[in-house]
Amino acid sequence: MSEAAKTPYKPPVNELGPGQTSYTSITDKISGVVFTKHTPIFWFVSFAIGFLLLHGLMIGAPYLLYEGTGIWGLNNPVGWGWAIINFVWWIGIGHAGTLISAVLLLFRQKWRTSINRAAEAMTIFAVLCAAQFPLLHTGRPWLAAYWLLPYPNSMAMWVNFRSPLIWDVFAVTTYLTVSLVFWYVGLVPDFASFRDRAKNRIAQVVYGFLSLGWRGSAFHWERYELASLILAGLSTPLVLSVHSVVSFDFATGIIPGWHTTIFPPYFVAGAIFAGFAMVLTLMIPLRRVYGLYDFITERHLNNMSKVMLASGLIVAYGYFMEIVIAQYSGSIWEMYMMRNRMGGPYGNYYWALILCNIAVPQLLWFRHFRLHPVWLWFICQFINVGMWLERFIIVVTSLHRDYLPSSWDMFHPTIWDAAIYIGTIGLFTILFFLFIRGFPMISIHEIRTLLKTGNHK
Amino acid sequence: MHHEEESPYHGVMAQFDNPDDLVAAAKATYAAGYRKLDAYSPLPVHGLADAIGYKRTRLPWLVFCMGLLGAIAGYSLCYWVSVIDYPMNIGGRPFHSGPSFIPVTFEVTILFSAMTAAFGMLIANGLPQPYHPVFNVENFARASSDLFFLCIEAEDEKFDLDETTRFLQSLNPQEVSHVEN
Amino acid sequence: MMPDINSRKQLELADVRDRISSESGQAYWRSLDELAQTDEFAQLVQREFPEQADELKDPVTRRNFLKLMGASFALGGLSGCTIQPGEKIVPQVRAPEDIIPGKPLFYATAYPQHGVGTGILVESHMGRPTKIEGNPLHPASRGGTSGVVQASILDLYDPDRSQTVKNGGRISTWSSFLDNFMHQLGLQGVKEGAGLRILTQTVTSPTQGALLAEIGKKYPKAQWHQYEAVNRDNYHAGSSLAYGRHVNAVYDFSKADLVLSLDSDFANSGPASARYARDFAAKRRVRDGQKAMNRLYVAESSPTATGSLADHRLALGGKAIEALALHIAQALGVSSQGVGQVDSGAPAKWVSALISDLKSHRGRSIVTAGDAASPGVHALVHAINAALGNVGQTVHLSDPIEVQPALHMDSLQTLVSAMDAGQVDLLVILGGNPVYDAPIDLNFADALAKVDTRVHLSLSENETSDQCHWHVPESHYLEAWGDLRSHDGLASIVQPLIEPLYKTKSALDFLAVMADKAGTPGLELVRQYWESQALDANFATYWRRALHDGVLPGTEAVKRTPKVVGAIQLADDFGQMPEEDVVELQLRPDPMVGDGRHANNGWLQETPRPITKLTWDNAALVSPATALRLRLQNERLAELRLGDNTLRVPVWIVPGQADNVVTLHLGFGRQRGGRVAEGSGFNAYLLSTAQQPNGGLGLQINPSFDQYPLACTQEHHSMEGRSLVRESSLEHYKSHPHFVHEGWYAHDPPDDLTLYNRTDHQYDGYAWGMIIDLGSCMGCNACSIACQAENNIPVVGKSQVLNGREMAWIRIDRYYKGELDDPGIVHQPVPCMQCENAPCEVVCPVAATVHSAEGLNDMVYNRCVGTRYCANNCPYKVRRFNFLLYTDKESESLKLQRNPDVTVRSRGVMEKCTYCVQRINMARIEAKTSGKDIADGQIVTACEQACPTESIVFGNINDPQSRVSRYKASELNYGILTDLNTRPRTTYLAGLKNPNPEITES
Amino acid sequence: MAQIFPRSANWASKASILTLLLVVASVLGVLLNINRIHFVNQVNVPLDQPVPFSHKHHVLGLGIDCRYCHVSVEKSAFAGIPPTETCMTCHSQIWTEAPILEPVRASYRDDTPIQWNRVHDLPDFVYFNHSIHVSKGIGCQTCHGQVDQMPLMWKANSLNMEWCIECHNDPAQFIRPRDQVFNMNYQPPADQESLGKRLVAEYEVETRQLTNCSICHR
Repeated sequence: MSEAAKTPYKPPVNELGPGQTSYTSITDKISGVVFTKHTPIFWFVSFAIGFLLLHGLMIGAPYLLYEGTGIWGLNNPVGWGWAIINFVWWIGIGHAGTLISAVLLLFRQKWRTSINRAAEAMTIFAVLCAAQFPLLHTGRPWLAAYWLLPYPNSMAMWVNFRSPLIWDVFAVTTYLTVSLVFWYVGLVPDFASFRDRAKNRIAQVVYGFLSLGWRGSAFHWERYELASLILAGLSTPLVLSVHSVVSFDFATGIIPGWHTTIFPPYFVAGAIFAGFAMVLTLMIPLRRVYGLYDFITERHLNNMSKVMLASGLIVAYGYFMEIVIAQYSGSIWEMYMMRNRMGGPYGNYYWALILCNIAVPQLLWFRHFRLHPVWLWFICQFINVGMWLERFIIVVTSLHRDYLPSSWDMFHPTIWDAAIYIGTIGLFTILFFLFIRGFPMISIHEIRTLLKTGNHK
Repeated sequence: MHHEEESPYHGVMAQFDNPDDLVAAAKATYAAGYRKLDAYSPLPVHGLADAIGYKRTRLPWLVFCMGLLGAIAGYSLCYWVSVIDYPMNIGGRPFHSGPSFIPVTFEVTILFSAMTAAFGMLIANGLPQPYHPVFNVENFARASSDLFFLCIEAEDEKFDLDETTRFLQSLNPQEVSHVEN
Repeated sequence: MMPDINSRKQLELADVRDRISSESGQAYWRSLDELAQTDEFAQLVQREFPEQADELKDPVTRRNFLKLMGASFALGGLSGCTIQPGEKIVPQVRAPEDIIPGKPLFYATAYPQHGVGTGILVESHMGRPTKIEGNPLHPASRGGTSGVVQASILDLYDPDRSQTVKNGGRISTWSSFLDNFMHQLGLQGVKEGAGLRILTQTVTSPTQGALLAEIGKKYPKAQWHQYEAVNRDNYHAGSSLAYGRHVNAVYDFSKADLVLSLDSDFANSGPASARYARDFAAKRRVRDGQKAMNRLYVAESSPTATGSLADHRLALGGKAIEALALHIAQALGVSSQGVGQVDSGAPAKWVSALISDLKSHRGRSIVTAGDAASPGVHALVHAINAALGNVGQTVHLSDPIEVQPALHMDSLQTLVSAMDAGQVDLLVILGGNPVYDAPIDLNFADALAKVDTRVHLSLSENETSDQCHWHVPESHYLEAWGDLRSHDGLASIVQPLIEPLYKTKSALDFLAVMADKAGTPGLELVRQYWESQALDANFATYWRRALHDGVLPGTEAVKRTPKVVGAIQLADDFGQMPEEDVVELQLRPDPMVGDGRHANNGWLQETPRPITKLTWDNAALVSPATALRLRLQNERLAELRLGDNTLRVPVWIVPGQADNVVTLHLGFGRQRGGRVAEGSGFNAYLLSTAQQPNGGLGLQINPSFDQYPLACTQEHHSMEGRSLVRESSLEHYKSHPHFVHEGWYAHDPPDDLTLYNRTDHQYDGYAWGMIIDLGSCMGCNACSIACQAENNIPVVGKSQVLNGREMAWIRIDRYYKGELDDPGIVHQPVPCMQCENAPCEVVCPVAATVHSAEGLNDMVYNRCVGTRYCANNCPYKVRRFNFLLYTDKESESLKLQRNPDVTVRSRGVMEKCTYCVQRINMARIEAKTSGKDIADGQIVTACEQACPTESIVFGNINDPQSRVSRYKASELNYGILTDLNTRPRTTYLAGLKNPNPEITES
Repeated sequence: MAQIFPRSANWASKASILTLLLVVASVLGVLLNINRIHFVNQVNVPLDQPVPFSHKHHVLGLGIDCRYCHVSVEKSAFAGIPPTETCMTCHSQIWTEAPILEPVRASYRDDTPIQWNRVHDLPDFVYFNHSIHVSKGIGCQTCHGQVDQMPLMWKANSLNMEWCIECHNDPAQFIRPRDQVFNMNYQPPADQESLGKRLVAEYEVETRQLTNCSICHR
């Protein structure tokens, strides 16, 4: 080793906190999270909780397959319940990841680099959780599993391409695949870093295997950046399309409260809203536990809060337009639906939704709340709950009283509705904590680029 | 790496501790007439590849074509199934319900092009390639964290072990080492 | 298991077809709580806003026996795959004549309803009876059937039927029973049967009568008692009062322009209800050019199906009805003794208008009273009909149709006192269940215990069998030979459709044993009897004809025209209105399970009652006002005390119920009698006494806060101002023939409204459609049960109904309109609308529901993966989902009932009405193989076939001559939710009422 | 630094990726066609029967018409399996002692049916009707194959839905004159296409309806 190597080169920097001054320190800090002898208690506790919750799914799903969807609270008017609510909820959460990594990349928002990796991971795990519900909620999953795919079969039967559920199948699978690939491509150079820092053989082999032998050649980097840019360009319309398609499940139906053209935009806005809330829900504690203050600075909290505030206002606009259009349409169905949402048996749910998704987020107008991690975290919890309620309102209150009053009925969820939902939260948690334990939770090579800036000769 | 037999060396490698020095060195080396070069860095360095003779890839075109193919494939699947193979009266809608076929078409388009972009890049980079001579260099482990390398490969016509080594030393790197095969 | 064919004559399918075909807004108020804006009232009806408290309950654990834990997963999977385990194929050894494998046959027989026959045709698949239809040639049916008759097929295959002779609860054999029984009879023979008693239900069977007579000769001192809890004692007493003798009254509604019903549900109860409903409805149907309607006045305590058809309906207590009857009688010059002037409390204008209406319809009117009305009322009704000159015109009197008319309560009491006195050594109980349904104060069980040998014959082991030494399983009427008289005395042969499933005996076999004719087959007994009657020179052909047609010509009861006795003697308290706040209890048979004999029939238990829409339970029905006054709440238990008997039952508030009258239905709370019967509802017999078998005045009610959930299939009773049921008065219709599409209703879009060209789908072949006449639908639910039988629809159980998961393919929506205390009641049957722009089809991802070239909304069960998206997207909510494995795949006997032409759905599959596509296909194939076209009326859907009022008509809407096309051409035709542009194939004829202007104009 | 992987890892890694793709592809291929495999469908697999009844002998050898035993084929959905007495009409006269016919005689004697193994077994949710096919000119042979060449009965076709649909889509390919329905050796003429079209029109076969779900599923 030469002398020079011992005193690392220090360029000026503005995206990072004062602590991060050199390539070395960045790499040490982030890989340190994985290559450490003592994993923080926090990790074990969270993982344990996640594993505990997971049992909801591990017990609930087999029982569901054995007994049938009747173990849920579904009934004749209300054919869709928590399963679909959770599906939409998870998909929505997933969107933030793609959004941060793709859209912000296109907009050259450099601050994204310190959160995009974790956000993308969140996307994938959220979509994995979401993907379970469309299958589990069918009456005969063992058939739905393959009958929903168009393939030449001995029945000469095909799927019905007019059904939004088929669009879902295509949208969700495409989304999952593309996100996975995008995520992995981003990981390759960092796996290389891990490979080269790993001490024990197994780690070396595993990370070496995952890094595909990446060696940071200039030619590789050139093509790599190009590909990342293209992927970002493709993911952006994709992410918008996915939640639009999900919203079609309702918008193409004729049920009052479903049959509305405003759904695609406000579902997407809602997804961003929910997604950022979930990113903060995860990053704020991690930031504290792993001392990532230099990577996730107040600037990040500030920016994300602003995004939430903005998307939250779009959502609020959506709610408002629903009311306006219902009255403006003069359709007795729509008008009753709106009356019933606000004053019907589920009225309290509706107002809780307004509180969580519209009232509370207004605090984000104040810099204090935007920058204060604890406050911010609790506001995010309101949003997480609120977004779930939004889907509950859309699915249940629209269905339980539609056209013929004779068929009106109430929806009563059961423990199994809850168990399976909680189970997916558990799944999400353990997947995420496994990720931060074994993978670089912040994109190292992208952070390095931050250092370099401002120093071009 | 089919030259192994001929030369015991893959090339000669110079080590730098920052991207700017590397880019400068790379430019100089290219100017000196070396062509079989490669440079290694822990982060994408702008202008580096161009400095050592990078040729534009046709990847974007490939992606576009595959995307187009995806679009055609998606729509024609819908059309063939719903209009030709087993037309059904579904809710009184026409057999050719164009608007309903758009979402599928769109998703397939994205899928095809995205896959092309990702795997095209890997293939173009010749990955996976777990073994490479440069890994033999002692400090190269830090090429993925904080060191920058410039390598003149033995395949270069101008390559001569001592000559080239001397040339690289002239670019005041932190260190110059021989890359065994 | 083929019955012996040679002795029978079956009908050819085509034969049956020909026969069947030849026969052939307003201010709707909001739901209870919204109506009564007072909070206190809102609390009464909390069903619409149930607390979310006890929501986290596991529906599965709450489910009852009806769910079979069996390998539901595997079974569910099977229906999807095409590779299945090897199957055996087993031909007969000797092919029975005139059976074509795979083709159903129809046989004529008769259903015993309280001992009185209703003619039916039974569909038989390879010797398995699967479905019951009305017999167009039979006077009590004319092709229609009641729901109860439809459901009787299920009793045959009831897994809970008793299958062997039992002695003191231990399995025994018929032969060892015979040894013992003959010995006992021998002992009786010595003492001329002094210790022998026979207890039967109502007997109209001539053959049985003959055997009983023989037994009577053999044992002169023996006595024959008859008892049924739901009997016609009051009617018989009444006719004795009026005519001094027993007479049987038969009504001819086809000649009546005015009908007054005093608490009589004539269209939906009693053995002739199907016929009466048919004739009555035909007279008020404004279609086929008919422009006149009959008029129906009803005064009843609790709303009934008949009451909901009324043009003028009064909710009156029992005493008020007596007073009303007396008032009318006096106005018509009927003389009576006992009481003078009384006031019924009915609006004077109403009564005077009614009386003048009656006077102007002499000879063209019918006044009828319900079986539970007091003898005095029946007597007055007789006298009124006589005074109006209806007798001989619309009311036909004849000798009684019973072999031996008897007052059942007296008969039972004498038996009980004899048993108490220890005079009875041998008691033979043929059918019935007195231990359960005898009045509580008779302590029948205790008396019974004093009898040395007690023999009980019954379909299944019930409360009475438990108290008897010997239980002999009884043959179902589809298993045994017999004969019955219908309401007008016309006799029918009861011929078996299948050899007895178990070792069972019919009442006829039993009596034969007692008459020393053991071993003589039922067929012989019946044939010998009728041969002896010498009704026709050539008995052989007469007999074959009788079996084929299902009636024995020339056996009608002889018509009589007796004179009314001078002055009718009425009870002292007759028509004396009770004090204010005195509550009356009325015990009435349940519209479905009757007196309890059908309590183990899952179809009937789960069929919503016509008005209350309750299933699986009975409840104390009270009027909103009374509920308010007594602080009673829906689904809260209240203690009823009448005399010194008490019973705790849940409360159900029924608009249209008379104030201060609590109606409680009998037939529930069975201790013994099958898995379905046991544990559903409350035993109302615990409140009946020998003096007041039908309840009485002075009921004490103590409300409590204990919850008891009631499984009601309709939670919301208001139409929310949506133009679903459209109706008007005859006058208004005449002045505004297009009212159905005017004003509030004027939002139906033009028919050609479309966004895309329809050229892809032309319905130029047959185009099936249906029309339902709301003017004559009374909500009896016969269609619903017929559909259940035809289409293998499973029973789901109370807890699933509570979850809103009932499976009825055709349900009847019931809405209230007008004032809370005196509401109008409208019914709307809702099957699948077979929309041409079906919203359900578009959203199915696997194309499991698509349109056929004939416009059917096909549902492919084996393709369905159960996303339930279609059900969500169906605005009519007619799709039903198998949330769990509802079909009983384990009880072998139930499998025999299933229609082989309809797929049995497994778990996780959506199902719905298909216009009985299996019948359509069969007809199409027959037509195509024979090169003919499908004639109008050749395809009859199950619901249409059963409907007693012919309110449902199905056919080809492309054929301008078909009935359905003609009715759809009427100005009254409209579709519901057409503003969604679903283009439904099922449409409705707006309902019309014919109110008396004197009453309506104020 | 030291190499983590040997040189060979380079080609090994690429090769393994290709292999994986191939494996996945072939597994899918097998799964998709599993129930097109004749053996899986028991096509061309003779089934053992309690009595080794030979259609070949009775149809080809003795020239007995299909309808002699399958009586209801023209009247009913079910073609009909002959009752024992049908066998006995001849076998009470001939082969009265043949041991292989003992089960038949036994069945007739003690009135216990013979339990044949079902050869053509459609799923319970498929409602096939023989009478309509026969009356519209679909030959026995078209579905059941050269029965007169079968010593023991076997399935000549998969009975998969795609196989049914093949004809329901375009019956003209298979339809034959009514009088040829029971002819086992009918050879479709060279101009089957035009003949088929003519017959479809003549027999009023509603081709538009044939692929409706409710035609076979209820």
